[in-house]
Amino acid sequence: MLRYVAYRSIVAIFLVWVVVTLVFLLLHLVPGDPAELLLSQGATAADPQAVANLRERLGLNDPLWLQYAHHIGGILTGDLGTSFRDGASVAGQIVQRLPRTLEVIITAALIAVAAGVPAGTLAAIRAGGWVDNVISFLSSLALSTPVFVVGSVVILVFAQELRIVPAGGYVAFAVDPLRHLMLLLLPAGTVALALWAVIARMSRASVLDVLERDHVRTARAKGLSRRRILTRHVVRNAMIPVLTVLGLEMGTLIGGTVLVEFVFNWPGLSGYLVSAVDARDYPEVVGIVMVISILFVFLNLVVDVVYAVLDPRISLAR
Amino acid sequence: MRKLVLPVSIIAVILALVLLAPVLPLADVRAMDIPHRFAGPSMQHWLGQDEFGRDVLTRLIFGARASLSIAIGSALAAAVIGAALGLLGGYFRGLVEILTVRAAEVILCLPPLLLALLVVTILGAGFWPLILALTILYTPNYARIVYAATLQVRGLDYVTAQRALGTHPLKIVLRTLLPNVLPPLLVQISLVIASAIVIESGLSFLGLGVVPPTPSWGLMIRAARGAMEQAPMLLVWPSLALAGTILTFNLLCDRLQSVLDPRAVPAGGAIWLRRRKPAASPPRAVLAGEDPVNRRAVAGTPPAAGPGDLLAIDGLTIALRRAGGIGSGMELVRDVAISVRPGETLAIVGESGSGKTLTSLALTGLLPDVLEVTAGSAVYVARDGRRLDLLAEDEDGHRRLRGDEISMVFQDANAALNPVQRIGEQLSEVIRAHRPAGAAEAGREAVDLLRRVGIPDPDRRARAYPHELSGGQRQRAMIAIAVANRPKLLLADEPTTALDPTIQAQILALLSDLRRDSPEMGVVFVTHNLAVVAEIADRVAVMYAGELVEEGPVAEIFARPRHPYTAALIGSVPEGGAERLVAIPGTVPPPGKMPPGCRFAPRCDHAEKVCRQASPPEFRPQPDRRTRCLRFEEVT
Amino acid sequence: MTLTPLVEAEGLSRNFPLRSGFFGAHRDVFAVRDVSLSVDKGEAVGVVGESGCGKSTLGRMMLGLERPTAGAIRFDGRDLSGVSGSKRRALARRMQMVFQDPFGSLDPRRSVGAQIADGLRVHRIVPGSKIDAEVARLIDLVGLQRNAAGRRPHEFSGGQRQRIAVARALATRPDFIVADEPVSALDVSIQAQVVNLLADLRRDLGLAMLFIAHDLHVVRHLSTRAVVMYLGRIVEEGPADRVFGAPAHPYTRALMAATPSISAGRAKDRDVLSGEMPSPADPPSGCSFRTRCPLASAECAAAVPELAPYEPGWKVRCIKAGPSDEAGARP
Amino acid sequence: MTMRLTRRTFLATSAAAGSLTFLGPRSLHAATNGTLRFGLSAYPPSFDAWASSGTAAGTVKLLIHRGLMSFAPDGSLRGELAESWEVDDQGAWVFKLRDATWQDGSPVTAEDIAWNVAEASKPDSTAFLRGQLQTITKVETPDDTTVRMITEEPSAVLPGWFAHYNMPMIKKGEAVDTTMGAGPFKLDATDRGVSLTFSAFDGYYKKGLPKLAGVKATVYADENLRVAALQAGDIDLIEYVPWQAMEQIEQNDQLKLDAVDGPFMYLTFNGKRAPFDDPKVRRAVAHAIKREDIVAAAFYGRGGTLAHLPIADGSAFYNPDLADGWAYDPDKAKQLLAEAGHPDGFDCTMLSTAQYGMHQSTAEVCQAYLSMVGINVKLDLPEWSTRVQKGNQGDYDLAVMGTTAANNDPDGLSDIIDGSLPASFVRSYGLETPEISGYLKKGRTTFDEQKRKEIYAEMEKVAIETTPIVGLCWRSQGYGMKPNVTGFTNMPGQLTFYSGVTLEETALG
Repeated sequence: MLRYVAYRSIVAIFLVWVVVTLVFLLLHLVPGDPAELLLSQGATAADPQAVANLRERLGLNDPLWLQYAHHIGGILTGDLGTSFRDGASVAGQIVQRLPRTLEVIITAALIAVAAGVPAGTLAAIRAGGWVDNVISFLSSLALSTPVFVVGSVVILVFAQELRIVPAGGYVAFAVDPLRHLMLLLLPAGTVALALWAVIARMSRASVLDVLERDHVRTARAKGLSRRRILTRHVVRNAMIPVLTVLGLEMGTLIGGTVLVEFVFNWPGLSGYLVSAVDARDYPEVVGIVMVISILFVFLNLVVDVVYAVLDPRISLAR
Repeated sequence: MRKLVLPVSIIAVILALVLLAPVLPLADVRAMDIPHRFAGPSMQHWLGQDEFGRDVLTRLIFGARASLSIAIGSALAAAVIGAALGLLGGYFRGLVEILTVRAAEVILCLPPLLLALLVVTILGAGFWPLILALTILYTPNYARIVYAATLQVRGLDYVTAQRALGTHPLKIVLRTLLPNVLPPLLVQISLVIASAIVIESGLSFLGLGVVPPTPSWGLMIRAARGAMEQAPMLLVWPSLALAGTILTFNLLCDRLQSVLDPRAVPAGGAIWLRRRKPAASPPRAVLAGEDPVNRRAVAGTPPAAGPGDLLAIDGLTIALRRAGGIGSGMELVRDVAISVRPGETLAIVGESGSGKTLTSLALTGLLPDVLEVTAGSAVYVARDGRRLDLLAEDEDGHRRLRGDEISMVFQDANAALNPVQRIGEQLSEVIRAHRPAGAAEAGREAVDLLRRVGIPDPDRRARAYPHELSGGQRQRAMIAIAVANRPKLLLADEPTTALDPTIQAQILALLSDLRRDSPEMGVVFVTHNLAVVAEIADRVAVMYAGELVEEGPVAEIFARPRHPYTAALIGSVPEGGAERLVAIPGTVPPPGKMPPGCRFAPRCDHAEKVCRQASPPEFRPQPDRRTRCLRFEEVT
Repeated sequence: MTLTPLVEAEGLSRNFPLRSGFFGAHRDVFAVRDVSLSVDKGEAVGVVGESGCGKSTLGRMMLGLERPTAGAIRFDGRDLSGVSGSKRRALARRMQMVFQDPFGSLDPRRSVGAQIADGLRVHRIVPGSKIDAEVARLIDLVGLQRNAAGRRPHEFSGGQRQRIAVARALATRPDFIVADEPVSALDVSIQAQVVNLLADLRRDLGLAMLFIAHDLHVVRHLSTRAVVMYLGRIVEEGPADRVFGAPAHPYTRALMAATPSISAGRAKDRDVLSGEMPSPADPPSGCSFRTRCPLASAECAAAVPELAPYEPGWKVRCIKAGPSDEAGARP
Repeated sequence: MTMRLTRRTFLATSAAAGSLTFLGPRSLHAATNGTLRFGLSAYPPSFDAWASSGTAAGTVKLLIHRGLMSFAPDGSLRGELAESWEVDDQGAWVFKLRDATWQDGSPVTAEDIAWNVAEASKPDSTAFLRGQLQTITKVETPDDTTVRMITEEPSAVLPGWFAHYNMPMIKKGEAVDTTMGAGPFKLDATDRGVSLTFSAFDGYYKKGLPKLAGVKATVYADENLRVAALQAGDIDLIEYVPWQAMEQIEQNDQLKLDAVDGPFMYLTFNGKRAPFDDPKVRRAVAHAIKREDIVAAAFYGRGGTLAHLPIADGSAFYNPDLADGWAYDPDKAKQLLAEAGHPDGFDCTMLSTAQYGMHQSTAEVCQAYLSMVGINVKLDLPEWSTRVQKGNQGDYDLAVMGTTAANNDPDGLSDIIDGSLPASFVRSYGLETPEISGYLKKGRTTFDEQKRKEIYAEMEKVAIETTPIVGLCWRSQGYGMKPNVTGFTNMPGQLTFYSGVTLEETALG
């Protein structure tokens, strides 16, 4: 197991390096000059001399390989650099933003699992019946409605009309715990919607699969109660692949909650990434992407390890 | 395939609309009519006009062109590239795998939106960059799925057979592997199309989508969101189109899955798990005093069962139940009558499809949901002396008996044990389900049971998972579960079939020991191995094509079979020095195509015209033997 | 016989690396260890042993489908390890395989005729125009109906599929066939059909055959020479009738005792071999059978016994080789 | 395990949600005492005092900083740190400082001011007005409260520079992105990208100001959400009211709207490429577009047509006779095209951006009208950053642009129409406008109001003729607020983004 984790970590480091290099190179291919942009805010004309000055100050006049070397060198010494825009520490910003994104994703995952597993299990038990059809219809609907539509409607109904919740935004937990939770529920609920659909569908398929297995028949042959068969022998076994999918979905969500963050004004990592790309803030983009890919790889590893823990048949030897 | 009609026809309609859009009598997709912006539906504009006064219906249909061609185009492109990477990586492994599948996985580390953002910004927004971005985005998914499927398929014998034939590797990949990884690929394509439509709308929403004035659903939603207060319907139409299309593709995907892999979706889920209202359950058939065996409806000789029987099955018929489906009512087991006395071992022997396993499952109510008992009774004398008709019991009634009075041993212990539960727990579970035992007490008892079935080091084994045990030990554990509550009736379904000879001998010896310990226990032993029958059973019932063809004491039947099928079976065993084995020509007829007369007649050397006319009745050549052959006197 | 054997394996070994712990010692797990075996033209060699004894790995190595870690296979005097690529594929024409699982050995998506024709096309056995006729001939040869060519495998029963697999193997007109448990997945009556077919083919076509099975009865019925394997090694090898008639190795004897028989009637107190085959990752020292052997003594642990000649054409790997003391050796 | 944990956590969360609902809206939306909750459209990309870092940053600067000058709510120039300003007989500007203090308590001195001018005009400075400031050859500080600026030649517009929100004064020696200024509010805390918290500076030099105890500025990047937050009562005041929401806010008696026409939309040309190097073609474009439709479609009727140079009709420099110089006249457009040798029209690309809906909608309407005169336009709608670079590099034929001038003076249009300035996306690329440049220069050095009017009228005449840009429409710029917000004024015309200065007088009623 340790050996496996070590092996995977080495692969992960390599992978992250490839990703960072790729993004670094791609970014320099993207049109738009950070210095020019920074000085053209508010649709004003930038003074070419000022732009040149800023380019020099930001090190953008160095040859690409030198910039890359600086960057990688910085990363290796644990320094993710500072923002082109206001000189804020990239690492500091990520530390501030990441928990907010994780909070949304984890809350969404909890909601999705809490609602999706029972729904999927029910649909499987009633496969072909109307309950199954309704759940299947709802999950398709949840998958097909873009989050920005859901978000807009949620805001319109709950914030503007009913005034039950604030219209998006973010308040730190320490400042106002209740408000923090309310604001969290909006994006988390919206993310959970699509995730719920995925979990429900996976659970349905997985439960159906497990129901066909011989050991469920054995459990019945043992005269166990329905509840015990369902919880211990069906759902528990069926959850193993579902959790794997959940883990992978959460991995893609780490950098993928842009629209939700935008619609609900939730200052997470995805929105930060987009604003950094918009501003061509190279150190920020590279730093964020690096953290996201590390998390992604790490999450994959965790998923594998959890899988091995849940399913004793899987050995992590490699 | 009928399942596909609905989604495919909806998609066909959508595609037809989309393809025919230029020739349909629609308004000009770009013509603005700003004075009438946000006008409601009218005769000219069925769905109203948008923020530039353009016709919403027209833009919806033309929007489908952009949205669908991007989604379908990228899904297909990614499928081709991903499948190629997955196939090559999965078949050749090693370095090729690193260069294909693993390389594609780098993309997964990048946030999808960043990737789309970068591609679209570098290449400029528009149709082709969007397709490229989505293609890159989805390629690793395909590569992964095809890779996994390839790994599964490449180990299969028919791929090895191609290698053995000396076929060129690339040809193997294209001709043998590709078609066989197609089902998951197809399902993935329809999934990806659905997801790509959503992503396209998201990108358009962020301004990374198609370039106006070309409409796309995403662009329409984006524009409408701003004007939500003025004209909410503008948001509704494209959202509906989007949701509807995706719904259709999801439907297609689901249906495709069930068509390509029929095993995946059993009809009706798990009926036994549904809690029925107590009132709906039929009253328990307590048949005290009445002897049900005399109610035999089928004409012919009375069954060979007496009042001393532990179990008397009579007239058991099992049929396919599928409301309105094909083959509904087809009988898989017909009119089977067998009885077991306490302490007796009855072997049911027959080839696959003979109904021997179904017979034993019917007794415990464990038939698959698609099958049901349509006639017959199985009178069982319970511990408390009551006579119960097992076939009339409902799920709860069965549950009280199962694992307690009547227990089962299944063929494949590897599959029959829960892979993620410790052996000890699986054992104490059955104890606690029927007896008021504490966890610790049941745990101790479980260890004792393991010791009793001859598992070495039972303390440690109790904490092991099934996969940590050898095949023989697993089967022993399975037997331990079955005898945990000292059953009166043990149903063993091919318990030694998958085992090696020395292990099989051990398990058979264990069963003998257990019978010696519980002299009152009746055993029904289902097998296809005649030699095993000879070793273990007192009496044997031979089944063929769902019917009981011969029954009687083992020694007598092996010495002188009174049915041509039994005789042929014995002759086909490669023992003794015969140069050629007796091979029964042809195969067992499938359930839907049973011959009208004797079911064995088409393969029987001795069949005559009369055999093919009517199903033969049972004959009793001796008091304790039965045969279902008209000509048993002449041919045996 | 002074002729060179058709296939000859010499000192074949196949191992899989296994590591324990991060810095754990690297060990090899032997699936097959030092097996030498030859098959003459027209000869049927039966290999028996329990699962995990290495018999399937041996079969695949003999066909060159798996690379041995040590040792060499000579086919018609040519070392298989020396040829590769297209030459190796050309050589494949002369050696074919029949698999155990009749459901896994045929491509479910292609017609039976096309799969039989594969071999004909790859090796250009017959001109393109005559392929259909040749396929029909092969289908006829294995006793299937002519119209079988156009159908897909799922339309056939297990026994019929196994016949199709045999037809496919025969298409390239091989000299040597490895049949890996070809009948163990079949029903008794069907099993007899295939056993008869294989016996007929061997007799009529003069094929050399390596027949792998765990059912002693089938092996005894089909083969002229028997090889008994235990934990990767050959423990006994000799003429089938004599090996099974009066086995010299205690394992062969135990195997026979464990095999139930319809003619012996109900067993009362028979010797059941205790325990299970040890893990190949951790084999016992000396004779690998000694942990279960009723005759084992201290000297058995000392060294791996030689596969020593016992009688002409009969070799046994046991220091206590000899006929059973008991009369109970069946059948 | 996992299941149980999940269920428990979920129950806890939903219970929390339930209790919140029970508490009801009042507790959530209660107004904070004396602190104004301000909905910003963007987080300031930087706090660099002198760099052009956008309008949101401008508002923030106007909270924490003060310059020598500013604009009064009526749009007139007024002194801030400078008590008085005048041109002395040598043509130099003399500013008399008032008794003001920095937020650290130290007095604002003439030396501070001189240092500001010197720093911002340094060669490696990134100040927005660096170019202008470099025309100041010398800054003298005869005493602690007097600053004398000497320019190469007399400049009529110099005080306007020092009223710009991108030219606030900071204490000598402070970093250029300091948040310590002489303004009415102190920046207490920031949550980057999320919010900024300000409190009143009690040492502010204007007695009794600021009226607010503090300002809490929260960023709502999504315009719809910004309105929603105002409607939901989460905030008191928002900037950049989206046009589609203006009517709704006006009609809502719980809210009020303060909107002015100020910023404007226009087209720029690539003067280095055919066919837009031909003034006739440019003018044809100007006559081809029906501007009412842009106002209607892109701005929901919130704005006005602009068929001449962006000089507002309330301005002293407005020329009524030129107001319809580029009026919609498709026949004339076709005729001009024919004259220019394009009777059958031509194909070209139009650069705009998909990032801002109004830019995209404007482009779409222009595209529709241009196609009617035979100009087939292909839209290029990259995100904003790419659009900026493409504009700067002249990678387009025709582009949609929207901005404000630096101030209400015609000189504020220099950035947009002066072809002698270096290439920039805000003006036409590579288009020489020698006459216009000459008028602008002349206007700058002319102090007499009447003479300046004449100069700029001549300039506009030339501009209509040569069409360096095409004015399209004014767009309304609005602030939405609760009725109890008083004292906040949306400043007129081009000065709308200076409105932050009135926050010092804002109070919550």
